[in-house]
Amino acid sequence: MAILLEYLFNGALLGVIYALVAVGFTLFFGVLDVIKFSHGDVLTLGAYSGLAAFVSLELLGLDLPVVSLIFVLVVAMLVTGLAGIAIGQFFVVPMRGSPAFNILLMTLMIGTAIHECIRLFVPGGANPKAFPTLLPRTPIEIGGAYIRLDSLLLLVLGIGVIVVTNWMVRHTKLGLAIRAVAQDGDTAQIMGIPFRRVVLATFALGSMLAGVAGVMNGLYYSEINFNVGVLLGVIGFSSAVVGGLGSIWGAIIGGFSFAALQTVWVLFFPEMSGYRDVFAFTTIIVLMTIWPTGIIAERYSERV
Amino acid sequence: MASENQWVIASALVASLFLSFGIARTKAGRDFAAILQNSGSWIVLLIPVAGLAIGLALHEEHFALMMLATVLIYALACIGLTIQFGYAGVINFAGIAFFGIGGYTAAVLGGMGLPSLLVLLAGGLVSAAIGCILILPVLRTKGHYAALITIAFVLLFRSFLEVNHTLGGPQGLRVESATIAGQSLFTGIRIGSFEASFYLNYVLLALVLLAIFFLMARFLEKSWIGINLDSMREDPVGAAVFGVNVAYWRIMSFVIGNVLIGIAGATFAMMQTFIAPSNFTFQQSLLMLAIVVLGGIGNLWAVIPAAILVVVVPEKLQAISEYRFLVFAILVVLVLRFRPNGLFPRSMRNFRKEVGQ
Amino acid sequence: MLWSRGIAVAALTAIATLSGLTLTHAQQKETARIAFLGPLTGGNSATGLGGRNSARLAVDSRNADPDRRYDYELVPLDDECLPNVGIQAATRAATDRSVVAGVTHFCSAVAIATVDVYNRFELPVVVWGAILPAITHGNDYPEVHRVNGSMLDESKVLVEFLTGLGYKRWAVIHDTTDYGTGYLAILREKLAGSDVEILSTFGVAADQQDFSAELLRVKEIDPQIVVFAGLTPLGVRVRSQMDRLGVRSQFAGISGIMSVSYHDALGSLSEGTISVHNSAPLETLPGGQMFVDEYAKAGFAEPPEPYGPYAFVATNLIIEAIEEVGANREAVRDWLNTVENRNSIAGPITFDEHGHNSVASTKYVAQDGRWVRWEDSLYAAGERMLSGR
Amino acid sequence: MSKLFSADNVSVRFGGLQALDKLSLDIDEGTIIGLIGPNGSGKTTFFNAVTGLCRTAGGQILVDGEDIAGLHPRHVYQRGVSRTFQRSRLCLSLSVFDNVVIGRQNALDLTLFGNLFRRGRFIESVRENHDRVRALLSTFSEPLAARTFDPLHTLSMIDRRRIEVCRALIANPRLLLLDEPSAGMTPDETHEFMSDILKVRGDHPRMSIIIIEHEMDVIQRVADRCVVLNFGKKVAEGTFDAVVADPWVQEAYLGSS
Repeated sequence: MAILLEYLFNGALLGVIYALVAVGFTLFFGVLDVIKFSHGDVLTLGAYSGLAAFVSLELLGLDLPVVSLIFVLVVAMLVTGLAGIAIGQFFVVPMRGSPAFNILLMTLMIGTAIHECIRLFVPGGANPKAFPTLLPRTPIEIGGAYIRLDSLLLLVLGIGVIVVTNWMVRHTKLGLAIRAVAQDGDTAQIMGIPFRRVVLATFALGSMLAGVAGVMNGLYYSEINFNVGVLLGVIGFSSAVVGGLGSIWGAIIGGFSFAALQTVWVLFFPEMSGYRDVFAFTTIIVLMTIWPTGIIAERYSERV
Repeated sequence: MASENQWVIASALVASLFLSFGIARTKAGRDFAAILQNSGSWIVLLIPVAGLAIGLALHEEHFALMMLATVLIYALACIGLTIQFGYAGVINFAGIAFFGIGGYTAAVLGGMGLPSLLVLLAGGLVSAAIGCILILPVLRTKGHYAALITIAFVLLFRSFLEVNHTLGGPQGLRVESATIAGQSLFTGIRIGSFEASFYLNYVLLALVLLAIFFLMARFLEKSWIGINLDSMREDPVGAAVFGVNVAYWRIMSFVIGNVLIGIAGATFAMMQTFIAPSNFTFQQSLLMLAIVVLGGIGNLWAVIPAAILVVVVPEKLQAISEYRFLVFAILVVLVLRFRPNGLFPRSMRNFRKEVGQ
Repeated sequence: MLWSRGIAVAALTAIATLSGLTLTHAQQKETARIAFLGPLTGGNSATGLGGRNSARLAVDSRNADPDRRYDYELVPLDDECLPNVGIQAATRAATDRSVVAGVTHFCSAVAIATVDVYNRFELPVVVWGAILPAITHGNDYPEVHRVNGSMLDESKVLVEFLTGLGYKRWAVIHDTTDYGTGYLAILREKLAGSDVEILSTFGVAADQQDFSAELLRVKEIDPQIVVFAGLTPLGVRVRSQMDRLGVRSQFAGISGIMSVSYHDALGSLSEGTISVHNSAPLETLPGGQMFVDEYAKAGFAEPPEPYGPYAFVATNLIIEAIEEVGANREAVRDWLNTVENRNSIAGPITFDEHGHNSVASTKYVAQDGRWVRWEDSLYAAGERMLSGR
Repeated sequence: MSKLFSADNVSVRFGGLQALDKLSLDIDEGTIIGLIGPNGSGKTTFFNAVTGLCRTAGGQILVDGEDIAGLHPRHVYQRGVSRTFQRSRLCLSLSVFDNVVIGRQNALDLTLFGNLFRRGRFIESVRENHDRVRALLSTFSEPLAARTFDPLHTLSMIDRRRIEVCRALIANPRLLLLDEPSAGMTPDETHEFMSDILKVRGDHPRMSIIIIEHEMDVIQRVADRCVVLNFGKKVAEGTFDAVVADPWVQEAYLGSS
């Protein structure tokens, strides 16, 4: 039983990270009907800028665990937010109206450029880098299950960020503007909503989530590498798509479903654990075949 | 001395490449493109003739010949991709996976002693057959969703190869070299005092394959099928209203494209005599697409200079070799942003000559 | 735009070519080029760079000798620890006629894939780090030699070591390349008939990120020791996630994890990991101190890592061959095939009929962020305890 | 004259919106019907339902007594129904010839073998089809007929409309649906274009046409009969004069005071 709880817990932690990435995809798609595939690599960028923030703190001789964590998170979010705005401003918004394929390929290549820059220009960038321990690693027992305090805090942090994002989109003025643009960009523009500003704000918001996810991923695995975002990006995209692009809840459900698929596979076929991604992606393809626009179908879902 | 020769080759290559990109903007360049586009089928002979000339000139340079053969093989695969999304608009981010399926087919069947040409064909057919698994999902989904299907496929393909031991796992497989008409392509040609690297054999094989399929693709483009593919790509709904069987042509182009990619993959595997899952990453798939996009989506001729740009230049210029993904990523981004039709845009099909206009 | 840049690039390359030509003519001695192949980027680059530096040290110190017959030039090529990339790099080196011989590969998965290439293009090579037996024993290629011993040497010591410590219930996690699976097969062979029980084995992909599934399973089985057969990056992840999931078994890795970067990545978590390596501590090698001093003097940015001395030995061997028989591939190959009891900083080298040089392995434990010979460690002295006993 | 086409109680629903509500409509061979009604009254939806672009929620659509409701657009086309679109759906990057000849699906050899390996025959069929396309284009405009291999995007609005009609006509349909052909044209162009339509009618005496139009004088000039839609329902039917006089129409569409 205890071990089952541990599987569940680790699955949930993966699910939160995936959901954070997926929500970003869904936000972009909501406001602009585009897929910004550089999202996964923006996550990598977040993780590395978090690391850089930590290293610079260390150089300054500051060693305050809580402050470091907040500083790392803030820097990661700042960098990814700016990156999101830049990509939106210079590449995605001007390409509105081009074929889906062009935007997809272009953002994929922007992503490639980002992680290649990290690989080439960060000292030792081609090698995995140790990520600092910023959370207490105290082991705790819950119902006989062994869980480390840092894992628990990460889970709480992730869920908290998702809840806050959801609240922002539902209850703030920015959220209202985002939802208006998502419903109908042209009408929103006529109604006096600054379209471009809202789109860029959405890009910033979504990318900041990726920044958080990047730092979380680093903290969870104690390691980051330049390539980490590629797979996470695809997983996040799959999650968003399976949940139904444009729906925040869809993205969250999708994120947790993807983690569940991986975990369940391992639980039932432990000796074939290597096939978990094969299984997860096959399931995605099958789901897409049955529901070509996601489980919460795009056109009926309330956009964002 | 050999290394210095390579530098000379490299600079010549780079110079001629950029020259040709430059010329493509001038009137002479456009006239040349028009000749390539509108001349009779004989113009395709340019490929084997030029290829053979270069091949013979380099007959002792193993590595240069290997690069030449690689360019030709990639060009063949990219013709497959061109049919898929240049003509029919079927998005395929899994090009490298079908390339890999061709290669693994060659590894498995080649080891069983089948005739090599049959193995090549089998490489194409198997990759098309496996591609058929994706037909239903690809048909049912559109745009971004269809893209996800192929992306998921290329990732699961590699993941599967890594964990599945029957196909060598991450270690990869040895591939038998090709034998044609009782002659192993592994022994270089020797005629009198002329001795050539065995890679020349593969250059010849790739040239023959490329010339044949290039011609076929040209015919396809300039045919009723080509018109059907173009109009359904531009507007599937409009095309369906005028009786175009959109689903059928999407399937056909996907299958035909995969056959070509598979054959290319099988040839590549036989030449390399070794394949491993790490050959078939998503990144590589993107590089293949980069060839098609940089050249000019739908322009068959453009595939060749673009393949040279993507395959040879980073190998020759070690200085940028490490930066190649970055350089090509930026190039593709800029091309898509500012010249979405590519460096050599496809020219419009016409039948002026056929109708004597 | 593109145009003019193109011309600029072409012009630059032309200048580079010309200056290259004049340089060659300005010198009297012929240049002999030696290729070095290893992982210069990616997770195993620490070992690869250490090897390259050590090879360069051998080349540079010979170039400082005025009585040498040739000028030596090292051509470092990156195999990225990937078989297909390795094949490309190997083809590149082997088809370049100006390369006389090669110092080749750390990763067994790459080395086993490339031997055919060296044989086909007749490039004599000396392996400096890969330990899969089949690299030398799986073929009868006269071109392929190895100075650094094999898994057979290493696993023998490992099994004695671990059983001697009283570990009877093992779980094995191995990568699914020929390296990890090959090691597993040899371990099974060596353990047959002993009272050691392998409770479970897990094959994992060489670039796998998440091991929670495998490790929770390990936790259920609760072995005394987790034996890891793979390379550093993977080993780091497994060790770090063992701690996250509360797997308290002892951790042992084969020589693939033994690098300085293992400590860098894990910090205090590396403490107590045990391992076995074909290379003895530098201080104990016959020419070890000389190597350490010279290496420090050369001012390389990266440490030599445990396999550095073997890269040095392999390069030196090739240089000696070239000095004696000239820069000719065939002659160098034949010379290498007759090497017997030749002195080196790592002790005497003898190539058997497969071109293989056997060595004695050394036991290590990670202590305070360093790999310490087991016999010299606080653990052997009983001051610190391993877990799972 | 025999009845060619009849829609019988056709309904279309989008979610909660009743876009077509039990619409019935008959056409005899060789007649032109004007379909009028305010924006959103379901005219284009009716065309879409007939050509298989949207699903019907009930009713029958009969062509020669065969129900084509629910058939794939491609199969509807094969039953001799073709159309134009309000917002032009031509392929701008292709030539005039390509855009028109695509309409001859059934007459073209679409086998791989025929296209790739029997090039001689293919070229013959190109010549034959080119003659046809030219002939058809020249019934509209001689200068246009000389531009078969010009890219479509170089053509003027009215020429594009002509191409659309030619594409719809090239396979000799029995029922032609014209969706607001005058949209985006100047009054002069509209006038010229309507003459073209009447010319077409002269050349194809057995073909029936349904035309959606906002310009009342266009309808008056070409239509034999008019049908008025409002909120998906037929509110009036008859000759132009009768329809215009209808008080329903006055109120619902023409907005009488």
